[in-house]
Amino acid sequence: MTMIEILYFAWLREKIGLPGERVETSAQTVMQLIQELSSRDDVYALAFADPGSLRVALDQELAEFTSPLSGVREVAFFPPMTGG
Amino acid sequence: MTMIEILYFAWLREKIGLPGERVETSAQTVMQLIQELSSRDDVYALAFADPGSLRVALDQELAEFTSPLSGVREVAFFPPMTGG
Amino acid sequence: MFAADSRLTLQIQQAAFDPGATLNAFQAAHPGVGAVVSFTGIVRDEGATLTALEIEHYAAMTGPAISAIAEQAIGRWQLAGALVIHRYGRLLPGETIMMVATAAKHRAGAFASADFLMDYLKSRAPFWKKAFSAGGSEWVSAKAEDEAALHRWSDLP
Amino acid sequence: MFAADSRLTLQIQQAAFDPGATLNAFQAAHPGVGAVVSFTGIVRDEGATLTALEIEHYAAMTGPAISAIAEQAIGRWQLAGALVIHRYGRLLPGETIMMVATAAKHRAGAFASADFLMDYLKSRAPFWKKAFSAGGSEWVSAKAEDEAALHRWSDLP
Repeated sequence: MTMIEILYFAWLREKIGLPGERVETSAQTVMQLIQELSSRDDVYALAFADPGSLRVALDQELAEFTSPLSGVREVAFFPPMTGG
Repeated sequence: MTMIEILYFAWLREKIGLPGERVETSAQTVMQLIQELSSRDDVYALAFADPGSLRVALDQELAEFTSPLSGVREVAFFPPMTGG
Repeated sequence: MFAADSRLTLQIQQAAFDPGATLNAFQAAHPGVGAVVSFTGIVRDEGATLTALEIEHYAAMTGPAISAIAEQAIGRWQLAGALVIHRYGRLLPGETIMMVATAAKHRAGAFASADFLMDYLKSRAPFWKKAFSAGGSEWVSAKAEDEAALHRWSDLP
Repeated sequence: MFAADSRLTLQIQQAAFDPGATLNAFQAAHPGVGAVVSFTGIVRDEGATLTALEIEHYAAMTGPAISAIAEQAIGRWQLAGALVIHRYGRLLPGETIMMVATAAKHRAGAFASADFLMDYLKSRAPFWKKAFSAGGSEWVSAKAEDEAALHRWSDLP
């Protein structure tokens, strides 16, 4: 079990109702972390219902849902970016 | 025979030694006008030796060497443009 | 502020800025180039329906992400300089959201690199826009065409 | 001055101008757009060899030729506005030769139209450049790639 800082942005932040939280997890990949969160509460299950509509960054770098979490301290979830 | 204003620009102006001149001509096309000028003096023959390296405008609009001169009042000869 | 490369000017800020003064300062900072291209993005009023735009960003990631994109552009087009200013927070219609500028020897490199920077900032820099209107608010969704635009840059020199 | 279309701002002049002030005035003159692209062309010193550039133009043709090119861009990309300033006469290294700006709803139209305007001004507006150096002077010759660049625009929508 390791402590990970999780951040949420845009409508994901609003759906979950938190800008972020610290969680203790044994998830090995991003997908496992999503499953863990989703099994915890319906709010997460709904927010993460369509992972294809989300993006993830590990320690401030874009990553994949299959990416491993070992050594990662900050996981950020957010919708596709709309800068510019 | 009609009177036409001829203008020269850039190195063509320098080779011919004039910014422009009025000529009386019976040339029907731009090419005929070039031939007429070239036969008048070696300066023109040299300046117009390679028509492919020149451009022509009739009454301030880009034209072809085969373009007819009927009704045209101003003929301008110049090298390819280098604006911008 | 995040820029290790001296050719890059990067500002991520809430405050308004002056695009014209920025363009002049950028041009003056890169003497010797022949071409400067700038892009400014402005909040549209969407037929007077939009009252405000709120831009959220992921502060810890924004600087590094934009730097990485700009370094790519600087290397690929051998730019003398690149500039990115991007605002966050609440903006009103008509306000300038962001600006990109590039300085290169010739026009082709200046145009291509500014176009590239915009395509990547649009889909790869961690900003999200929320549009406010009389009827409420709505997160602006990413366009498929913005994602598709990135492919333009994959097979060019 | 030659522009019949109110969306076009066209200036052909010997005097220097301020690109930043021009950009700000252009942006202010076209409210409601989302994207403004500008290009400024600057005299390069060519490794400190160039001492001056002299630009000759065909005054009676310059305005109409640029207007025709700009009208094409305005129609093709449905621009809210287009601006062209081009100087003639003697210019020193570092001086701004010319500027193009376009205002459109989205970035794609603003970029493409400014790029198009530059390609056409380069090869179709009646300007000629003479480069002066310590060794003498030489007319700048047109590049085959500039002529080739025009073909980019023939088969696009």
